[in-house]
Amino acid sequence: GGGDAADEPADEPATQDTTADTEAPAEEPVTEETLVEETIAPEEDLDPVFGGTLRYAIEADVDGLNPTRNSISAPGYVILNAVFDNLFVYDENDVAVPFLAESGTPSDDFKDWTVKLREGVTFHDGTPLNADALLVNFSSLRSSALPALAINPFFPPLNADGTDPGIEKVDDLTVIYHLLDPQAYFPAYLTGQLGMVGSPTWLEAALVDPTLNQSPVGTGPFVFSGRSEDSVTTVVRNEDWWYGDVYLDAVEFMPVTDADLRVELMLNAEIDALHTTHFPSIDTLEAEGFKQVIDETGEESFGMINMAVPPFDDIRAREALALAAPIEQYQLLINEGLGTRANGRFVPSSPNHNADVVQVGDDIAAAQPLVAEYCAERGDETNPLLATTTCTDGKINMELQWAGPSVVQSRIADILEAAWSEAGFNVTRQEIPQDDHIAQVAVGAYNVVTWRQFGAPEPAVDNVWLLCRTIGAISLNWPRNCDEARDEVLLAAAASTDPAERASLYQEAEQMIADAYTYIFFNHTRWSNAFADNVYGICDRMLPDGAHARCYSGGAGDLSTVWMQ
Amino acid sequence: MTPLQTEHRSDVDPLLQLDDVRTHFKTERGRVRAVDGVSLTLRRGRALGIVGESGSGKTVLSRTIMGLLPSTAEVTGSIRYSGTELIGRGRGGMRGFWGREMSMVFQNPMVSLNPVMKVGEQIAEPLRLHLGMSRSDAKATATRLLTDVRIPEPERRIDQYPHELSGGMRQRVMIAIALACGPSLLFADEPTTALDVTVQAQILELIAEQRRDRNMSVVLVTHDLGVVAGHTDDIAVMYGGKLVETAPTTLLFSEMRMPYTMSLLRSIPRLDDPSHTRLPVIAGRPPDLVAPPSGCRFAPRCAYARERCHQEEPPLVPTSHPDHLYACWYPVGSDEFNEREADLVRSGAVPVAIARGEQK
Amino acid sequence: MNYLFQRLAMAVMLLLAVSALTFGGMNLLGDPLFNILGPVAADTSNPTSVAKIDAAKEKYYLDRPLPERYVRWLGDMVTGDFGVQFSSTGEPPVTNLLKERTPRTFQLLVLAQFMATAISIPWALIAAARVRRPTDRISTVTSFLLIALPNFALGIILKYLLGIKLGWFPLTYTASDPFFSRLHQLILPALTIALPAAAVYQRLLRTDLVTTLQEDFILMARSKGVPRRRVLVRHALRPSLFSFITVFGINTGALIGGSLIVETIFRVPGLGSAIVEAILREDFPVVLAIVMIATTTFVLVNIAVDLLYSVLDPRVRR
Amino acid sequence: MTSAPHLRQRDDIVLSVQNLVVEFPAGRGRRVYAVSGVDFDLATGETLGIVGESGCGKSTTGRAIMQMPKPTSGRVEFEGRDLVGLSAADLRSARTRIQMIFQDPISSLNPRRKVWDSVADPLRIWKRGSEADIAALVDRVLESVGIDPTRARESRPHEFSGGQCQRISIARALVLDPSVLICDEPVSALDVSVQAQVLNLLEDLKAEFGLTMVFIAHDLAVVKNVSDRVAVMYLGRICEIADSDDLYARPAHPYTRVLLDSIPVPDPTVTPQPVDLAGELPSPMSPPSGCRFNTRCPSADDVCRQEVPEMQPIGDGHYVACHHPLVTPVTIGGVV
Amino acid sequence: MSEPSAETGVTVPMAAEPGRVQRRIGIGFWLSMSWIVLVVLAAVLAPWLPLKDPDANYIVTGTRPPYGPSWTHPFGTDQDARDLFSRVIFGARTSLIIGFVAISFGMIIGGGLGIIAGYYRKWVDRTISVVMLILLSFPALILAILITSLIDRGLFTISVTLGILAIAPVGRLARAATLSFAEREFVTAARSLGASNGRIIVRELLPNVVIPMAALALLGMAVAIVAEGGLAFLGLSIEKGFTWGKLILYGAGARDLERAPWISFAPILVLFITVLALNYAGDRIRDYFDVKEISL
Ligand SMILES: Nc1ncnc2c1ncn2[C@@H]1O[C@H](COP(=O)(O)OP(=O)(O)OP(=O)(O)O)[C@@H](O)[C@H]1O
Ligand SMILES: Nc1ncnc2c1ncn2[C@@H]1O[C@H](COP(=O)(O)OP(=O)(O)OP(=O)(O)O)[C@@H](O)[C@H]1O
Ligand SMILES: [Mg+2]
Ligand SMILES: [Mg+2]
Repeated sequence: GGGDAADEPADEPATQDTTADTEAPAEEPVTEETLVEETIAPEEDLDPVFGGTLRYAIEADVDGLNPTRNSISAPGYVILNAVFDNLFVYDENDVAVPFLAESGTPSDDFKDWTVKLREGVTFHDGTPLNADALLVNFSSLRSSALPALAINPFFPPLNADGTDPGIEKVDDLTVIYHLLDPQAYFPAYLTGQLGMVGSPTWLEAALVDPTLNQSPVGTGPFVFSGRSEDSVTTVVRNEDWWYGDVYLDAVEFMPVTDADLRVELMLNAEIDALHTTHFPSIDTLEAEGFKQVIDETGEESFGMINMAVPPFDDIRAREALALAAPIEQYQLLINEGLGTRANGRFVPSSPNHNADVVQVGDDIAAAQPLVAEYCAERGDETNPLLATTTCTDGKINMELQWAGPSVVQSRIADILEAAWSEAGFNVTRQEIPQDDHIAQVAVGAYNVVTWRQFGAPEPAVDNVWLLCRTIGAISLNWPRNCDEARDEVLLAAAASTDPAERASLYQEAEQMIADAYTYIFFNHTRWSNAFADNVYGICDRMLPDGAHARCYSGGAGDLSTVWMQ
Repeated sequence: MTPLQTEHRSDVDPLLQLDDVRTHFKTERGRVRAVDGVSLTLRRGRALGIVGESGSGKTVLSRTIMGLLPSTAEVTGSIRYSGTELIGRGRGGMRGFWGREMSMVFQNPMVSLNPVMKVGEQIAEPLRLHLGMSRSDAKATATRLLTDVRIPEPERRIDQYPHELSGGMRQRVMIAIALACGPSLLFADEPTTALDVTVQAQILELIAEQRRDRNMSVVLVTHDLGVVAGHTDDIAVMYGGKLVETAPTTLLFSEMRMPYTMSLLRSIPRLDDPSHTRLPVIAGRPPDLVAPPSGCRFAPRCAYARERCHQEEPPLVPTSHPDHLYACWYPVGSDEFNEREADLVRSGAVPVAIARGEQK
Repeated sequence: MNYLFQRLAMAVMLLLAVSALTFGGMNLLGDPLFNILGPVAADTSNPTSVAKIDAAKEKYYLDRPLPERYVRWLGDMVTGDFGVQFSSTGEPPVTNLLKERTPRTFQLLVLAQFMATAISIPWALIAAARVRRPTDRISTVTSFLLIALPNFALGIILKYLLGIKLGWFPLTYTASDPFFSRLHQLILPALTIALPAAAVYQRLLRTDLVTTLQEDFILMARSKGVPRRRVLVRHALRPSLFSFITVFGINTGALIGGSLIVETIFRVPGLGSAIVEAILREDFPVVLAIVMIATTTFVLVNIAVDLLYSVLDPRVRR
Repeated sequence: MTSAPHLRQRDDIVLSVQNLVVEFPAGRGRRVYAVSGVDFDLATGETLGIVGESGCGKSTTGRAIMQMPKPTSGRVEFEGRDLVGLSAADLRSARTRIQMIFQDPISSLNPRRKVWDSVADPLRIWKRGSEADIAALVDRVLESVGIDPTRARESRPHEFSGGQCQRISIARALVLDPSVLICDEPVSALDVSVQAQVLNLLEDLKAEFGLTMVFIAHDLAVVKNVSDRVAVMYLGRICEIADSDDLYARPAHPYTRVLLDSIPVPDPTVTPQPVDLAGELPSPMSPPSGCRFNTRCPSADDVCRQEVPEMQPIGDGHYVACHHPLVTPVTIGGVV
Repeated sequence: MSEPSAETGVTVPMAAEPGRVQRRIGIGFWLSMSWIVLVVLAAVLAPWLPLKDPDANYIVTGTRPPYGPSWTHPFGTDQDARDLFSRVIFGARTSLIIGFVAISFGMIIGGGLGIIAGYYRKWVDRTISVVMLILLSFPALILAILITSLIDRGLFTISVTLGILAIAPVGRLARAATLSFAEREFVTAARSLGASNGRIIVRELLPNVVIPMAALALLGMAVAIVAEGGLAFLGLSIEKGFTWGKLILYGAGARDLERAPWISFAPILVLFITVLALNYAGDRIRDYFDVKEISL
């Protein structure tokens, strides 16, 4: 498997009112089906018809549609998957296989990957797809503000003359990616932002006129047609898509942040499709008999602790916080008892899951002595964020920050605050807008935040959040938890082609993550893509090698095979 | 014009006959007896002046006759106009009379014209509504009416708004509107109090002239005895919602019977008196019409009142002249009156000159 | 003419004051750099970030004194250039956003004000014609209830009842739909604005009508034999419209900025919702632009109201 | 002073108004010429009446004496000092010596205060004696205007009738014991019966308090009744000034004549005279040149249209500003 | 200056005519005042009343909140099983404080400026009027969001911000009332008696201006409470603690409206009745004292 390369900021707690995330008691074994579950009846006997406009409600608007410049989140992928083709895509076994690329070949050390493009493909604007196009895409990505942060740690830095040692053109259709580390699963990167190929003509124009970031030009099944920010983004059928027929006339993507409303719209037949992570919504849609594709292998919801500054540079403070976390209440109230409790990054059915790692919580009594101990020892240091001492009257002063305004986020804060206060934390609430929130976390101006992340089907892709090398003035290793030993384990796993070795390395890393108390896992995010009854052809893409493509991941999928009646 | 006007000779039967008219208002404070049993007769072509202090019910009386009262008013008694009973006709029933049979000129010309309608439109409106005139006919008639009321350049004025006219001209416009449909009866409620004396004289003159030209009856409501003296045939004096004295004008001034009428007249400073002449006053203030005093309503303020005045209400009785009626137990000229008058003169409350001057 | 000129001069002064205050306030209290560059702005140790910071400072004149920046902004604005949005992902011109969103808000407001007027005038006439009688009392109670109901509550209720339960109106606004179906989509939000507004207008107009109906010229009209209904509509209505149109004017201006709650509830991506986001993101050029639009509209509508006075009342004419 | 021969050279002159001009801006650069060069004086104990049509500047003259507003030009000599140039503080104290009574009895009292307090206020402002002294004085003054002090302590203006309110404001004007009282149409809003009460009261008080009064009204009969001398104003100027009885007996200005003729006489035997007055009152924003009355005067000629008539004596203390007076000028004391 | 809206949003005061019949203020007024007093008392005394802890989660084991109204929870509970009855009462504390502080601020600053402008006229009036006009032409809610987002979302900031919004309407009312009184002759009379400007303002004008202002105070408090609700609805009200507006927002999602309408309707109802009572009482005071009001 591979993953969304530049997944960063947009991955957090969604801004909406209702993006609740959930889980159930950890002990409950999670069955294989929860990985990707299709509640869609087979429909072989129906022949696809052309025509129709699909209205698709997404959970938030995206601020840009340029995969080389903007950080793409789930709603972004929903749109961009229609306009762009990826060099590689996951097949149903989560193996990244060539799609727009004809082949991808590693060097022996897995540090250099030769990617050969398909011939005769053109972009929507008529520009031909070739190696130069890939170079333009790569350089645009490398010079971007945020997406670059997720890429650069894996590629050598730019040369002094501005040339890029990370990519090398071999011939008109072939390039070689030069990596810093051995990456056995590099194609997984190419299923995400890094592998989406945009028209070089467009990309170059967009460098000059950033407004073009809103009107993407790719090779994909749909052609971007128009966008009215915050209301609707429209794409229309690409009549000569290189990979075959596209049935829908058009797709309209409409951001609807209120999860309840998305369901209402579906019930009112104002929309034909939606995606959601809201457990009750999924429940309702199921009760109403809508077709759903459900995926729980993606992100996790968790509380995240900044290790760089007092008080949480001290493991006792972190452990106390984790121990006091009201995880049961979170499941019951926020997730309405419908979610699956998470103990780490992997669902139990994953080979990488470490069954020995259990998320601590609901143990205020155990937390209190740790707080007391911390305060006694380090209570007069300064919490730079609050500009107070780390402790007052034996209570640890801390700030809880989240992206808002959002009702669910405030409710989460209420619950956390109540429990943490009891354990001896003096919680200052800080609700700030999403953009600021991410920026603050990126620069380390936080104590504790609620967060959502670790969504890549291929875990190597998620290394970017964990390695020491992504710590800096702006860190993607948000908790600023540098653990050289863990880095070694993670990089070894990325280089390993032996499934068993890989699994044990990841399990080892899981234990290390848990031991550092930087994340307080609440639940696995459950993504559902739901469709109205008259929508067919969901997840029907067959790959060039004859395998089925992976259906939906992280709330986004492919609409090229969808048709309506 | 209307058949009513041609059929009857003016002095045969009265144009307007009021019989025990009472107008009471229901208010949160109680019943306001604004008009309390008024009977009087107005003959065709004559001018009747209604005088009295503020709040004596003059306006309410004229509006009662017109049927222009707010819904809180209750009217009883009988008002016959050319033989037709008006009370109980309701708004719809009265509308046929308004403008055509009787019309009204209001006290304050500044606020009685619609500020947002052109003068011409306002004159033409009743013409078009009642007489069914075409727009252009109505306009021509309106111009003629403006000429009649002595407004210079009527063609220009007709397209002006009220605020572009002076007070005097506005009052003329009001008169033009009132006259538009040729009414037989014109109510003029203090038509000049808001105007300067010089204009007042002109307006009064205009009304008199139009009355003569059109053979209208006019009811002139005013608190100024000077105004009624020169411009009416008959006078009715009101006090506290009641009629206290009524007579042909000359008769009233020469032989007034009601001490109230007399005191009122005396309290007016006169030009021909030397300056610093002391004015005889009517003490106190007019009665509260919710709870009027028993007996004669003027008794509490009357310098000539005696015990009986406070007990019994004097009826309206005629003098030797059948048209001269008054309501007083001890009228001017009676022995009891003279006795008091002598006391007053002695005490200085009534200057000798005035006492003499008034008794002619 | 001269008067109009004075009014316009006054309006320009007002706009200058409002823009200067907004501009100054935002720049003093917030840090535009952070909003242009995102976290990069904090990354002062990294030379590439520093280069970006310097470039942004240069580009947006952030290193110049505030007055100079204000004058530059003003000059641009006068030529129709509202600058570019502060966004870490590109710098779309603010005008793009305005072009998209302004018509929506204006359509919403026109519809709302139209409904409010269409409801309130007959309502007020009926109430005034029956002062202090049951009809009037019921109408007063109704308007009180409507006025006391906060618009977000009314919005929730209308959306829930008419949108979700009864399904009479769509729950979304879709910018790509044809004009008339968008109008249909605007009915609920417009109604949410219109109902309380109608109640306010009704009360004002009723009070003024009642006062006017006590004027002598109304009595005069009646004494001319003008029928009741005509007295009401032809004689009383026009001179009673002053407070109505005054508040109508103020409301129109206020609603541009005030429609944001309704726009949020009914997801109409207009200026209101744009400015909330912009404020939260500290996207100053957008905030300024929308504040300017709202203020300009307010000022212009009020000048129009002023001119309307003189149409309604010849006494005001000069 | 040549233009104002009617100003007297006497020792007992308390108030002397010389060439008083008051103009108001009327927007767009226009001005209202409310008062244009008015002169008169006032001897101790004298009452000067001012009459004229609405808008002729009577009230403005009265207020300009009080310096509310300050006149555009001219002198207001009061007890030997020119009020026009006084500082705010001096003016405040000077004002206690001149008091004013207004036309609308109700609006001249604060509706939210007990009337007794309104009357006592001036004494408190100037700290005239202890609270007990003040109470005694206020009670006495209220009694002398015929108001029950006990009731006044408990009641607000709306509980009194118009006539009573007027008495109360008279009382308020008198507590400071002013030497000059300016009455601006104090009885116009009152009924004839009440008017008589107030006029009598003023006469009584004048005697009791030794007042000097300026009495403004539009009713010539009322003015005549209370005044020793009467000034007739037309459009911002005085056109005739004379002793009251003399003015009535021998009006010299055509306008005075018209005024007298217009007054309705409560006597049916007198037939009203048709008023010999053409046209409308000109606007004070563009008063006619020459004699301001020329546009309506039956005997106006070119001289009247061009030259402003000077005040000229036509009898003992009787002056007129007219080119063609109705009464032939007489010689007084050797001067023309 | 005759700004468009010069006459706007403003009241013109009353004329107590002599012998005028005093109207009764009516039972509705007393009902309204009783409700207001009740709410204020409940809010003030909340910590001492036998109420449930507004922040505690009263989860009944084995069931899932929200719970509907019952004996234990008269208004039901929210999604987190917190007792809505006590939350509404505790919410009243913040909402009323905001309303009260806001309108007091507006009254003191706006009223003061308005009276000064109306009394001194000329350039003072022109200057103050321009300031008011600027305030008025600034879209209110936007100003509020802007200020709070730039400063902070504390109780004090929000109250004062809403107070700033009240300055212009209150100021105009005070100015109009002052103008109409300053033209009355009792003010001229006071001046002619040698009263100083300060004394005239305090003794003569203030008592008259206070009554229309009192009516406006009640209306203004209602407006401020609703405005806070609006901010809360956008998620921009106070950060810590809760207000009626915040409580309403908690239950305003489509699904919660359907399955647990009480969550938002309990606070809506209380807010609604309170605003109604404030409006009605204000209106009655205005009528009773015959203040002609154009609008808020
Ligand atoms: N609509 C009404 N409701 C209650 N009382 C009324 C009404 N109209 C008039 N009145 C009362 O009736 C009495 C008579 O009033 P009216 O207006 O007839 O007096 P008037 O003689 O015309 O006085 P004025 O000279 O002041 O015009 C007054 O006491 C007045 O207060
Ligand atoms: N404050 C002011 N601003 C502008 N014009 C004024 C002002 N006060 C008075 N005027 C004008 O000055 C002229 C004289 O007014 P004034 O009030 O002195 O007349 P008046 O003789 O007292 O009239 P009235 O009998 O109506 O009281 C009028 O045209 C009036 O409109
Ligand atoms: Mg009357
Ligand atoms: Mg005057």
